[in-house]
Amino acid sequence: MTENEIINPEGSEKENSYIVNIEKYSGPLDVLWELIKKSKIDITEISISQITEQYIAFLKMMEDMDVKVASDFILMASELIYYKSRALLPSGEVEDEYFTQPLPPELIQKLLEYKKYQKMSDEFKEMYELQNNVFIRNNVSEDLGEEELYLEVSLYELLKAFSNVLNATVSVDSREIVFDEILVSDRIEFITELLKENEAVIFIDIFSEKPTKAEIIASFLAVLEMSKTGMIKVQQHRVFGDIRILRNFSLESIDG
Amino acid sequence: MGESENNSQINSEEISENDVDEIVEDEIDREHDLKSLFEAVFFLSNDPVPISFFVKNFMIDPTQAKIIIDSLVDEYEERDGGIRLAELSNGYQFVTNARFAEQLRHALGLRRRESLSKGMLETLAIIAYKQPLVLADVDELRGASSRMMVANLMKRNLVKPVGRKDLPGRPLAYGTTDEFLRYFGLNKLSDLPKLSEIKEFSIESD
Amino acid sequence: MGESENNSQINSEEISENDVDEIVEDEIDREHDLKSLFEAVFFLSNDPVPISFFVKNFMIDPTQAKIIIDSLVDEYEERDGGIRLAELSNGYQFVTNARFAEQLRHALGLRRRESLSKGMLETLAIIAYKQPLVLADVDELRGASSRMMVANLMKRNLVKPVGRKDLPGRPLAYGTTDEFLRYFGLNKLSDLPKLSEIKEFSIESD
Repeated sequence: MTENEIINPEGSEKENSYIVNIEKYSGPLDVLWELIKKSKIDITEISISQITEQYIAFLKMMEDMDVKVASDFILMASELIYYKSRALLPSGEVEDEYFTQPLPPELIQKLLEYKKYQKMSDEFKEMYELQNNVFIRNNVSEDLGEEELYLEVSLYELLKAFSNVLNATVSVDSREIVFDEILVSDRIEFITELLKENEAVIFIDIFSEKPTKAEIIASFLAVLEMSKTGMIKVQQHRVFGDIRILRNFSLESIDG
Repeated sequence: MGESENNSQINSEEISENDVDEIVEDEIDREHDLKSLFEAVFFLSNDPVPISFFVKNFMIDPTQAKIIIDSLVDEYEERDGGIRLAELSNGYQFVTNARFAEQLRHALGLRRRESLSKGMLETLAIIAYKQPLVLADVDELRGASSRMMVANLMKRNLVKPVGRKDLPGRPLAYGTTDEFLRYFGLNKLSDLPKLSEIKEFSIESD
Repeated sequence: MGESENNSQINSEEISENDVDEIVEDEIDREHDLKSLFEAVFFLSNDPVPISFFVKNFMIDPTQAKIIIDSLVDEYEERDGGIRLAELSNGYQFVTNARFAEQLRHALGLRRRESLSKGMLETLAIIAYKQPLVLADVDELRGASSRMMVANLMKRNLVKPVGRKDLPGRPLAYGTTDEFLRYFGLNKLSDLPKLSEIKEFSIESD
């Protein structure tokens, strides 16, 4: 039944079930696997041409029915066409007219690997449903006579907590701080020295191997101070994300 | 003799001894099921559950409900374990055995201190990302007084004063400790997830 | 010399059978007490309690703690009542018997957890088995963008960032949460069902 729905676009009397169908699939690999299963042939025997045609027919059908298809599906279509065209290139060997090019090994590997997890997800579903039927006590805090409900904390939760309060952001001006001025000026001097030798330094390089807390904070403050006074420029790499400190003073003026 | 004759007459009227056994067994099963169901209800409830609750929800008459509850009370009483089903003014409720009060307070009190309250977590997050900052800044961001939170966090050695701000009264500024990094498995402060990374996922504060 | 020898003789004679009985009884009492105390702890805790909790708080060695917990588990299992002591998410926790799910849901107005979509389950399975891994790895395995899936799983507190990978851009790596273990009735990650290889050259018609 589902077989016809997918492979035979003309089976148009069941329009609603088509729409249900696309929702049923979690992605292009899922659809591919389903198509292969429908052909009832060994995965190594199905031809790339056949599967590509079926897949494109599937997309076409979705399009005809005004079903919005995610770009991943289109991407897979082009991947299949690529495999197909590669398979059709004359390889120099004697070609049998009736020989059908099998699926490329990399696609088979991908499908088998995917299937492994898909199978597991069925098992997960059962485990989840089973656990959905047991309930745990939810002690209210008064029972224990203490102030608040407590949470186990992960780093992620810490960040979440921060992003929650940040909605009402009032920026705190860190430059107001007068923290151990000697240390900060030390750090400024150190960074200046570094920048005399290099036009730019990576942010983490301004710390020693095992920086003390005081050093970390002082270094931060030094960088802030230096960028305020225009001695340096601070940049963040768009891709790699690391922060660079660029020299923004002329060497002569410092030396003189 | 007459009696046994009577019996056989009844038997012949289709109620076999086997049937009787089965009926009795069914009845016992049903009672066991109800008792278990009641137990689960008491377990999940944070308040005393009145008999009327069972009458209303499980189509049972009050006398029968009372019998079942009594048998549960007795069972836990005889076991003399960690929990008892206590009769309180407005119903029945599972409570812990009073003789463990001291040990429980001690043990669970310790356990709670191991993790952080929501308020402490918020405060800690603000300090971690905005450090160094003064108490007033934390208060402003949280919209609540944070003195106690900061004091607790200091007791836990997660934050500490790192200097003073050049503001009236030269208030202390706070930052995170090495212990903080350890607690969250960070090598350095810059390893903290960036806000932009989380924003990508548009986390709702639910 | 002679006197002290006498003394020791007298001493050994003085350990009567009664005394031995008493010592054994004391031991039994102590075990019963610990079992009861553990039970009370499980009852009061909202989360699975690990063995280490008992070791730390009640000065007991892990093996003994495990024996006591096992006997509690067995006792509730045999009773087959309304509650069971389940091995969950790195510890043990009282849960209600699954067979009363419908009745409890109805009577107490408990809501069913929203079910997970096919894509979410797939994504979760991949993360569970391959953690820690970055978003791109999930995409690769699924052959589809998984950003939304991961975002939804994070909202449900089933996965979370667990660190960064040493790759360009230091992308976040994801793993499963304790909540995941609990929602799937697992004690630890190694309890996950074994990832079975799909037979290379055939397709089961499932």
